[in-house]
Amino acid sequence: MLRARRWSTRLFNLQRQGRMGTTAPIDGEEAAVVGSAAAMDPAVDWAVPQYREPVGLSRFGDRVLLHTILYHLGHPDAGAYPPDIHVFPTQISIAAQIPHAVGLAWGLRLRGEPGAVLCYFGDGATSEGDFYEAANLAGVVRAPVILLCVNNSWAISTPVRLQTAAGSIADKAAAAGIPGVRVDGNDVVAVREATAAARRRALAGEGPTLIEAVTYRMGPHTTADDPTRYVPPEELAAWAERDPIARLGTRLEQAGLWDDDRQRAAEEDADRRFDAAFDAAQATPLRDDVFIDTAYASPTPQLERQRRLLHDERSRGAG
Amino acid sequence: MLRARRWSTRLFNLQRQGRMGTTAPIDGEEAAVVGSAAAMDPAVDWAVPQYREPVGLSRFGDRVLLHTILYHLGHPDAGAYPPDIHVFPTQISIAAQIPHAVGLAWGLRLRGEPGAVLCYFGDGATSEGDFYEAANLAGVVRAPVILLCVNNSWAISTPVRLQTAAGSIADKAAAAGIPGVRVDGNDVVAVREATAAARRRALAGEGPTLIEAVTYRMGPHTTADDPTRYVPPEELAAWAERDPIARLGTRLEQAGLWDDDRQRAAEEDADRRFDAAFDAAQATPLRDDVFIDTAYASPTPQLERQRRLLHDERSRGAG
Amino acid sequence: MATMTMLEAVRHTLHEEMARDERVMVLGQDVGTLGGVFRATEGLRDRFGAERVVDTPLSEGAIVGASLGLAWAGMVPVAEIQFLGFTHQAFHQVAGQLARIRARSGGRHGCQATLRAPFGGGVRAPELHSDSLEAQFAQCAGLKIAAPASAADAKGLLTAAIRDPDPVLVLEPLRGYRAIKDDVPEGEHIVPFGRAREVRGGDDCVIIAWSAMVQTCLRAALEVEEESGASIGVLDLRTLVPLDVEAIVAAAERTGRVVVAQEAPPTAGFASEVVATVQEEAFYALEAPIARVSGFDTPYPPAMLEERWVPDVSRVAAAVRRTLEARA
Amino acid sequence: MATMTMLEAVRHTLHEEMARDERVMVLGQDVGTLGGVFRATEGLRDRFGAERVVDTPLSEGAIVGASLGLAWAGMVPVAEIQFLGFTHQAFHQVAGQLARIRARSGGRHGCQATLRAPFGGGVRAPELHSDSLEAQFAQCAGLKIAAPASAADAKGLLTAAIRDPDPVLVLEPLRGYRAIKDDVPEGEHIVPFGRAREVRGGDDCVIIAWSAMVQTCLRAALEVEEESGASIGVLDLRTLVPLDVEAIVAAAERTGRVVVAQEAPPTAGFASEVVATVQEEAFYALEAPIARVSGFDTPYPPAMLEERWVPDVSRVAAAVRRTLEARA
Ligand SMILES: Cc1ncc(C[n+]2csc(CCOP(=O)(O)OP(=O)(O)O)c2C)c(N)n1
Ligand SMILES: Cc1ncc(C[n+]2csc(CCOP(=O)(O)OP(=O)(O)O)c2C)c(N)n1
Ligand SMILES: [Mg+2]
Ligand SMILES: [Mg+2]
Repeated sequence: MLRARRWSTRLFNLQRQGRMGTTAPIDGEEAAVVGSAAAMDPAVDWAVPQYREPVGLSRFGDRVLLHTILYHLGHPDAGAYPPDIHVFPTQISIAAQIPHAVGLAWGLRLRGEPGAVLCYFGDGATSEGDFYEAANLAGVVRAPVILLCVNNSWAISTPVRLQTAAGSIADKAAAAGIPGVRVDGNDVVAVREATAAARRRALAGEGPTLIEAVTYRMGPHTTADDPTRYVPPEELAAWAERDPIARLGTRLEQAGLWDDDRQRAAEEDADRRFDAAFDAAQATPLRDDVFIDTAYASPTPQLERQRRLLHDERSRGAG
Repeated sequence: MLRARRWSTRLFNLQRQGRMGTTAPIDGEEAAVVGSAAAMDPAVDWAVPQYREPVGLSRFGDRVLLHTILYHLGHPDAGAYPPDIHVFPTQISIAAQIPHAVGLAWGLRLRGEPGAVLCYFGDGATSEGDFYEAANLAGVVRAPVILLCVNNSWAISTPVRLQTAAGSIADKAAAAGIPGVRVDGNDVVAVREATAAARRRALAGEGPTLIEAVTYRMGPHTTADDPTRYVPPEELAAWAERDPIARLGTRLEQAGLWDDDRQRAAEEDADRRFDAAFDAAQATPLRDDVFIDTAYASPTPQLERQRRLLHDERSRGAG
Repeated sequence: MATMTMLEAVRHTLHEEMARDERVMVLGQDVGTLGGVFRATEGLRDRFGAERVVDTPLSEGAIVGASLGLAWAGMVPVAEIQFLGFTHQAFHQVAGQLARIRARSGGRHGCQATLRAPFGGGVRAPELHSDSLEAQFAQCAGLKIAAPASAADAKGLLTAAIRDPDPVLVLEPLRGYRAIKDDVPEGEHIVPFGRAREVRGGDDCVIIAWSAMVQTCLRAALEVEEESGASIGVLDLRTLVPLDVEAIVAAAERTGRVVVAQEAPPTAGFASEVVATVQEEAFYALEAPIARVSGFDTPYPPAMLEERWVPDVSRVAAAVRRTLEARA
Repeated sequence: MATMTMLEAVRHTLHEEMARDERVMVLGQDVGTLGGVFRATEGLRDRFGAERVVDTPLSEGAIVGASLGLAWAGMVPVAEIQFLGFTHQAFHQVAGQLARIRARSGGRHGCQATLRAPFGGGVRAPELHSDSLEAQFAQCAGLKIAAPASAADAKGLLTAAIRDPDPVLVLEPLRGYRAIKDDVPEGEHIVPFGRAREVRGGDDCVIIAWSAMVQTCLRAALEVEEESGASIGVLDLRTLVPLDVEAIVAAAERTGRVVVAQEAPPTAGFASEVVATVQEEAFYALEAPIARVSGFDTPYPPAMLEERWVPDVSRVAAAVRRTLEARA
């Protein structure tokens, strides 16, 4: 959690310095993301994120950070996770990843493979057809998928209250005939337990679960956003009191498992890892016509013609 | 109800004689359609149907039959209901009419007009994103709309059991935070009452209601379908016992309100009306380039050029 | 060789591919018990079981979107969309997801999924069942598009599609399902993508088309040839993406006169792409304006008017005559 | 006259139209309290209230579909789709519903609804935010498409769109929102659909474009004119549907040499339609192949590569030079 926040902050600062594209800070949502990922087995399970969670998915491999940095740099290798990293490329089209996660989970079962799939999406995503269609399909085929809604109370400037008249996001599970669970998304242990239970169901062939992790987006939607235009300061303050990292810190401190030294060490460790990943990201080679090679398994003749045109015009332009 | 079945049968027979395009028989679903329409006030309310219901919507005006016949003839005026007939053109794209109905209801309220909107769709339609998105939006804006699912147990060959794992279609209302009501769709009085209650809610500003009318498609999906390939005969037989028309007939007979003479008279009346409407449909003029005039409010210059081309080539071809 | 309708060829191919590779699965509305509304998937369910031949809920978006996930899990999904018009419900998944996932994953992981859909007019189908939407998909870079015009190609192109590592949309002409019948090679038969088929040679004019329009064009070619003695070729594109630019250019250079025929509305239809390509690559060989024959810039009309709307032999023949008569 | 950015012109127009006609309403994601992610709807909510300026749920399909119903109820909805890429989620509603409802109702009842969406590349936006999808919509007969290239036209075309009895998609260039700034007439200002704008005359070659590419083409024209002395015109189409065929043909006939520039991938892009039209209608005037300048047949790439991908001044200029040098 601490790492996720630290890394998210580092990305944010780099964006502010103009060294990084738009980023979407995770602040406040660390328990929901890190807690749920902690319940998964990265060797067999998969994570299918939206755009805000990847910085919190290092459970699925150290490389996830590198790819997250590449993503925000706008590097074409961002989604090129090696086969042993079971993370889907970052999704921008809201809710579009949910049917993928359902298909993946279903396919793993058909292939006789052992894993479950953890799919992340926001409260806003629960208004999209893709969410309902995918949840409904998952219910029918009993796909081993965990649909984890990070309800951070906002979709950009739209509060959940304007997103739906439903009593809760968890209530929406009824439409798919699957269990819906509401959990305190700022309590990392509770999130991990709810996810672990859903995973057990999934692996036992009992089908999907919808988990609503109730939390709060403590920062802006993205670096392009100005939340002071719409977030009520009292509301933000009230949630800041429930900051998931501070909360865990207090718990651990009380149990004698955490202190300022450890905090400092953890932060330094996080920074070191970030620095290394950032260096690796910056050193990642970039071919200027790679888009021609990654559109299809092999470029069509038209694309080869377009490649020649690109190089001709470039060399002419330069000459 | 009797009329609806009779007319549907007439359409079916005409199709079999090659005098009509594909039709979708209403058999078995008359109580759900006619009963719900009976709760509406055609002067202020609207009906937004799929394709199976129009033959049962004469509550909204005698002309509805004429337009229904035009539809199955493939005549371009089928959807040209005059302004006083508050029926939307027949919808083929499953569930696509649901957001229209929600927008219409919402708009009536914004315009300060008194009506409510009755939107029909099937059990199959409840798997489409449009259904969920529209229901959810309706819940948020409290649109005066009644979402009436005619659950006839089948979507072509797909039984409801494969359509969703939800306990019922009515359960899906929870996803939109609106009331979900399940009603015996073969009991015309029950359907009318449930619809009337939903209409009262709508007009009182209390928002939408989802009604699931549980019924059974006693015929083929359409004239192009062979249900013997998938409908279990026992199931069909069991539902035939609950035939909504026979059921109402028995009730009325017991109350001394129905007998064979009245039945015959009603059938003859239905046939007379059908014959008249069919004649009117056949006499409806058809301009062979009308599609050029109805694509836009007025044809674009390109379309005028295409009209000339059409006529040139036709006259050349004929010459 | 066996004589088959296009529909039989499709069914036969699905049987063969499912038998050959256990990762191949079929999913869609009514594909299982019913065997598909056109019976293209008939017998598959009994032979390969309900796990591999799946009657899905009525959700095109989920069918297509889940196919991507299934492919990533190592399955080879072949999804049937009941009519091409209803791919629009899944357009965001096709255009934004399946077509882009390889690029999004930096080339690491594609999506071996096939989408089959019947399309095209002429059978008095209800609204939205007859539309020719291929151009909208041709703008979805990352997707391939096959449009067979014969039963043999229905087999060869569908086989190629299922085995292709990229997502492929296979367009099956509604009015050809039963009306088109020809000899289909037995055993493995693959028609590679991006190779047009010369249906007939011709030196004075070439008509370029795909799918069911190929037959219409063939008849028009014969008609004009008979009446005028001019020699009229017909080129069947077979796949729109990738496009066989070489064959198109060769035919244009040989004849100097080109007609492109499609069922879609003219504006931004795929015929415009073919025209643009010809004039770009064979400009100096052209002796007459390239003519397009298309539907109209209106929604596809109801059944009573579709004969006026869908380009028929007489409209194609008229365009060929006009093109032959044009001064060089 | 007041100098405005395109974004200001859009906002100003929405204010004017909402003030003029109480049936006009604005709906979409974040259009209310926030005033839109680009602030195009800023101030509307405070001025006209939450009933007419509606923050909707995150459902493009419902936003567009409800707009049809709202229009039938007598409202005049102006829906903002946050980025054109996300109209794909509503593609079935645009193509199958809004565009067709007039034909479906036998001409009786249209759909006076406007969809506004920013699009186009060059601002390092995330995936799916930069795509130029106009050709896919141009195949949706029944829909009109406006693509302003100046602030004045942003006002004139948006006003025309809102008052048009047919559904209109208004494409607003992302990179023009703040970068394009010019004089906008005060008071009522309507730019009729289907009339292209001659940005500059030219006798030797004409570049045809729309939206943000017009500026790129203008710079390319000046560059080539300066270096070669040739006279290069630029024609801004303003609306793609309806298309100003007359102006296109006149420019082609005057110059004999035509370049069409777009941001979209070449295959089945709208430039192909323009090329097909020119060669059909002005064939005998053409002295050189019509050149297309486009993106690539790949998904729009991530930010680090977009400068390679989006056609820039040098690529347009290269195409103009090639076209000027081509033998007649
Ligand atoms: C289909 C689609 N529509 C609109 C957008 C623009 N958009 C980006 S983020 C966002 C809000 C998402 O809210 P939520 O799902 O709650 O996720 P959060 O940002 O809160 O993590 C919107 C509307 C998009 N990316 N995709
Ligand atoms: C979007 C869409 N997908 C698929 C179809 C093909 N189709 C026509 S009717 C039908 C089944 C509809 O079932 P249901 O909604 O239960 O209505 P019913 O026919 O039972 O009245 C299907 C799949 C369609 N018309 N529209
Ligand atoms: Mg959120
Ligand atoms: Mg049904």
